[in-house]
Amino acid sequence: MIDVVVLFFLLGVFARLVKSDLRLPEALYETLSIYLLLAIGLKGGIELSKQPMLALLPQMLACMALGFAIPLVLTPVLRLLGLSRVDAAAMAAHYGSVSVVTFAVASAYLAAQGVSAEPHAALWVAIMEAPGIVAGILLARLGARGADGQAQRVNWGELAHDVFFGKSVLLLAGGLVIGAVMGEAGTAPIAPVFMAPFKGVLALFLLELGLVAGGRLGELRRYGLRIVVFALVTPPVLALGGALTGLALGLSTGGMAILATLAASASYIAAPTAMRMAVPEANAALSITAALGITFPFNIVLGVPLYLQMARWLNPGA
Amino acid sequence: MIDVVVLFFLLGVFARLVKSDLRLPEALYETLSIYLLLAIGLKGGIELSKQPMLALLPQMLACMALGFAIPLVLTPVLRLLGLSRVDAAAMAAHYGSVSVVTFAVASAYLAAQGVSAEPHAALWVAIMEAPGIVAGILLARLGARGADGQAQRVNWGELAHDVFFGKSVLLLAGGLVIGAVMGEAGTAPIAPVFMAPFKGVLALFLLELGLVAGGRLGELRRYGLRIVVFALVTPPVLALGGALTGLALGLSTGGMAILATLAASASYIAAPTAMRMAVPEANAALSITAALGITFPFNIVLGVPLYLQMARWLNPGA
Amino acid sequence: MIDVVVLFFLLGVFARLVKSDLRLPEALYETLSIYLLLAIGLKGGIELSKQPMLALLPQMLACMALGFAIPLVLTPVLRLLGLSRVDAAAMAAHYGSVSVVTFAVASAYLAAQGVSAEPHAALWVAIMEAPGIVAGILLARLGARGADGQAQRVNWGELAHDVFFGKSVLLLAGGLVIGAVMGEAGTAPIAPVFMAPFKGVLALFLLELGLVAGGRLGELRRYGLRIVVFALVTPPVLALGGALTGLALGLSTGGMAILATLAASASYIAAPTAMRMAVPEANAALSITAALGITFPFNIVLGVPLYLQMARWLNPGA
Amino acid sequence: MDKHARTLLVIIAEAALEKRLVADSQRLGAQGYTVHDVRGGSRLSVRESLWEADRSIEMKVIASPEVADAIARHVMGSYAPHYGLTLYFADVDVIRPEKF
Amino acid sequence: MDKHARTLLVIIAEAALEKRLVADSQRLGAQGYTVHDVRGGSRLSVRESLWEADRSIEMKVIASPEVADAIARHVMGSYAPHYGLTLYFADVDVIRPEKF
Amino acid sequence: MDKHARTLLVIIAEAALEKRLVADSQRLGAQGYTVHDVRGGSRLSVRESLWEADRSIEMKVIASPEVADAIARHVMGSYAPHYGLTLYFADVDVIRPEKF
Ligand SMILES: Nc1ncnc2c1ncn2[C@@H]1O[C@H](COP(=O)(O)O)[C@@H](O)[C@H]1O
Ligand SMILES: Nc1ncnc2c1ncn2[C@@H]1O[C@H](COP(=O)(O)O)[C@@H](O)[C@H]1O
Ligand SMILES: Nc1ncnc2c1ncn2[C@@H]1O[C@H](COP(=O)(O)O)[C@@H](O)[C@H]1O
Ligand code: NA
Ligand code: NA
Ligand code: NA
Repeated sequence: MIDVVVLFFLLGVFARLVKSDLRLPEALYETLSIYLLLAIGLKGGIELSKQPMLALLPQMLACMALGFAIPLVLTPVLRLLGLSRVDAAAMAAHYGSVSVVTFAVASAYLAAQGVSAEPHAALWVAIMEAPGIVAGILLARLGARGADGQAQRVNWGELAHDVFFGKSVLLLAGGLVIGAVMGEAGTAPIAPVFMAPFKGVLALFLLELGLVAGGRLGELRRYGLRIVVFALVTPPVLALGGALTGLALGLSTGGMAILATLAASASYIAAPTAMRMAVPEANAALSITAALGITFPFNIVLGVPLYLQMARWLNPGA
Repeated sequence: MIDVVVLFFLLGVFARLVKSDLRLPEALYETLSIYLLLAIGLKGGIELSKQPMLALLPQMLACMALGFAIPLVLTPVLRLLGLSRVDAAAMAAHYGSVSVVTFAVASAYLAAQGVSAEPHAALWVAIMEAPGIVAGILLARLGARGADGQAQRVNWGELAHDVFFGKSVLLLAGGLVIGAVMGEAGTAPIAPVFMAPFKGVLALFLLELGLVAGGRLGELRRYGLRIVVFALVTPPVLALGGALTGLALGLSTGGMAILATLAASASYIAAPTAMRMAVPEANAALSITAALGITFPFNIVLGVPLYLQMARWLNPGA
Repeated sequence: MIDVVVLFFLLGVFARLVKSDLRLPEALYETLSIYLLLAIGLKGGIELSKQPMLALLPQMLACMALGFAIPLVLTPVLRLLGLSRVDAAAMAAHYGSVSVVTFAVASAYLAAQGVSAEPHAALWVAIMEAPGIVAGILLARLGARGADGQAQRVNWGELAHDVFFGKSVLLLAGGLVIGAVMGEAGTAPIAPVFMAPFKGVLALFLLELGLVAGGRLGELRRYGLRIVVFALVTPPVLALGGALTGLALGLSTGGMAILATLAASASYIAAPTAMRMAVPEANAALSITAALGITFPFNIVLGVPLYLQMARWLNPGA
Repeated sequence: MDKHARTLLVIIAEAALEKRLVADSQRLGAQGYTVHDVRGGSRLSVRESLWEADRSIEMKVIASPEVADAIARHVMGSYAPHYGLTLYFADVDVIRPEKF
Repeated sequence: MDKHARTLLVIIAEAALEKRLVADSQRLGAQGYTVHDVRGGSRLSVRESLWEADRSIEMKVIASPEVADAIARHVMGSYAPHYGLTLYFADVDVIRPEKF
Repeated sequence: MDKHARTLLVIIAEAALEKRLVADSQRLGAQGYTVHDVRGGSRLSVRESLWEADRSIEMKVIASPEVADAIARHVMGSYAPHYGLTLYFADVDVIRPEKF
């Protein structure tokens, strides 16, 4: 059965396709995304407070490697599809990074299915935001020498700053730390805001993302079938990589499904912002159309259930 | 006993009358209205999922006819009061359509009084948004021939689009469909956002509407006593029509009170927007002053209890 | 143990110090502050409904006198520190008035410590907003005669209006009245919005205030060590005054701690606005840097626990 | 840096007109537009942007004088009689003349 | 389409002044005004509009040169000494001269 | 009231550029700036400000013609090739010449 939050996404897409005047105020968009990042971080942090950090190190390194590897694989594929080097690398960076909302939908789906996952999964999200972006920028920049050398240089210091202290990593990590420091009891007074309403807020945010994604559908024609195919075929392939990584790490079935989802998901907050700064000559609309217009809906509607199946096949004993 | 949400409305009016600098950000106004429409739709949809749709057809047709009939009755009355044809028709359209917040206040009042109504009443709201508007536009346009023929033509296609895919109908209907598809169990995860907080959010929205309505009171002098009288006398008369329609349909006492309230209420979201587009030469401030400055406060403070009494008189057996 | 909401404040300060792009939309800031004022007022009002108003008169007068006295004491001190007369009086007005959020943090801290206070304490907050501001303006204006007499005149009518009908007093007082009129039962339907989520909303607001306060830290250099020392030493001294007033009034230990906190806290909503209107030649950035950049963090991190200790020492019997 | 003279047309109007003003100006030859929300007032009415029916926008179009005039003429004819609306022209210089 | 020369006066100031600026300009003869929120900075201070005391507005008044001058003179005299405030004039053309 | 001629440079651009545009214009001699959020479109794209990557800003700088030119030249060279961006110049008069 489809999750109720997904219907809100479809309502948003529908509203856009019929050219409704429905618009969520931008301040609401920002508020909801701040809320979701904090809440996810807090939830993960509370769980972190219950276990030894050191045991998580292998997972953390594997997440980092996974995120970094994805653009290395995807960029050549995208070049074969006819994209320029920078466009290919920039698009690949979006898939190397992760979508926090896709993660939230997957967590909700698992909960509804009664499948439990590693409760500190939010930590993986925070860790996987950056490496794919870094890899994408490296791929766009390395070996690049153009007429105007200036535009080709990357200010890595500024970029690292913008990613690590950027809104999404900062709020996720901030939530993680607060949750870990205060634990379940210490965060109880704020639970009525950050826990119970989570799924309802997610529904509202998906309504908004549906409006945005619906608006990108019109752009599809511009970029042709190859982009559509890429954005539909890539997620399950990446998910397989994520699930296998999870298997190697000895994760639970639920954890494998989450890691598969993270690998399959494409960033639409941190990555577009970073690419605009570091690789401005890349076609931003192209990446966002693929990530938010196709891959995101695919993942939340079909992908997440599929990745849970995948995890179950790979991990039949559990 | 007056309902607590009404006090928030009065606080808003008071703030405005004493020229306080209190302002709710426009983004909050939009957010609250999106929330209320979705929540009302969801609640109605959950109830719809529990019963056969076909049995509701007579009610739906009656609601449509009621909404359409109101402007046919009111426009001549308003012409007698000295309004021009377009002003009369535009004002009548506001009363033909409905106020979602008045509906919410009435529902809350019934609940507090322990009176139950048809749980799918939100469906009536969604259905009654449009017919009164259409009737009002027809009355403003039919037989109109002016110096510049162009301004007199109505683009019905565009207008139908704007009403049916306009924010309010789209969110109400979207909520209804999501609620009907997912049912009580499927929407349980989002209930902490859309159910329990409903009345508190309504209180905030009424604070905002109080500010707006308070601002219109200053305009009353401009339009004279006849408008005040009209905006106070019309609601009970329309309510009687609504209550009798409910009686004919065999509704419960609560249902009759709700239908009376819907008939008596005047739209201040869908109707003003549609009139601005279709009958721009009508005096928008006049309609809004009557609908929001007089009829709305009258209904939520005095009207709703009165309409429940009315329903009880008409339906003594229940 | 530090309260979880304080960590949100520190996260905000941190975000600002590392120059993160994290920003809360201004509409959210306004919404949260409207919410907090209403919720605090409601909570106090519900308690007021349980007791005879007349018995509170001595407390109310004492609060007024305390607020009025603080600027009389602080202005000469600030002049000794080298501030001009208007700058000294304006700064003193901020400390004479109160910070609603500091009050909320103190209430939450007491609750977490299992210390109960007079439940109508919100009434003290509403009363203490204005007197300190009035005293500050009098001190800035009395005896002032400048080249342009015009700028020196205060329009007391306008000012009284702006303070009493200003957002913060209006919402606090409005909440108090609604709470007092409706009582616990009457406000139950809106409790899911105004009661349980209170601390979570406070956490979000403190995140925002952390961003603002963090931004003021950069200004410290401009104003020198004497301002830092003043903003750190003043609160405990004022707290002692507040605690002793509480002792004289026969308040509970918790009530003494609250009154100490109110005395020690510096306004950053009502006072800056009023000073900008009535004493525009005062250096606004200076006052805000002290009040919000130093005193506020000091109070919520160290001050509040200290003031509770203070109250316990002074009131060992309780 | 070569500069090229163009006309800036600024239209302040009820928010309900936004969609139409954008469509009309594009149809009449404008190559772009910029919009933001405003509040304001005149002897006729005060529009505070407190809520939907009370919102106003300001639209800017940079175009050739002919296109700006055509848009202004159309707007004055179609909307000024029935909507709150103010417009004015200013001379501006642009760098990429083909864009405007 | 006849055009008539008017002066556009733009005032960028602390939000606390909005009510007064509107009242003053009406008193001095302006027939309308338009306001929106801005953020900004100068060598004197940065105003980011993060919170209340940090908000700035931009007000536009289209008026005759005399009225614009009178408003500017009053604003410079009454507020510029103590408030963050910037103003400038531009020449614009309007269509309905009686409105401005 | 003495008035002094200055140039108003208006830059409409993707919001991602805000921080850089402010820093660059200050480096090139501007003494202040004012920014607000806008939405808009051109033949190249529509930017509705629905969400982050879709936001646009309008920045105003009042400066001497030389400084305005220097900023415009830098912006055209550094950002115009890869970012959605429009700029124009207008002549304005200010009262306190030392501020601009
Ligand atoms: N003289 C003026 N100066 C600046 N803005 C104006 C002026 N007159 C009107 N406006 C703006 O244009 C809108 C519509 O004007 P009106 O149709 O005259 O009510 C007003 O709400 C103001 O925002
Ligand atoms: N040269 C300038 N160009 C554009 N805007 C300016 C300029 N100088 C000041 N401003 C704006 O005017 C406001 C007040 O200026 P000031 O009083 O100089 O701090 C600033 O916050 C800016 O928004
Ligand atoms: N002719 C124009 N008139 C007004 N604004 C424009 C015009 N052309 C472009 N813009 C604005 O500048 C932004 C960037 O322009 P562009 O790079 O052409 O997409 C657009 O999103 C519009 O907001
Ligand atoms: Na990914
Ligand atoms: Na009605
Ligand atoms: Na104080």
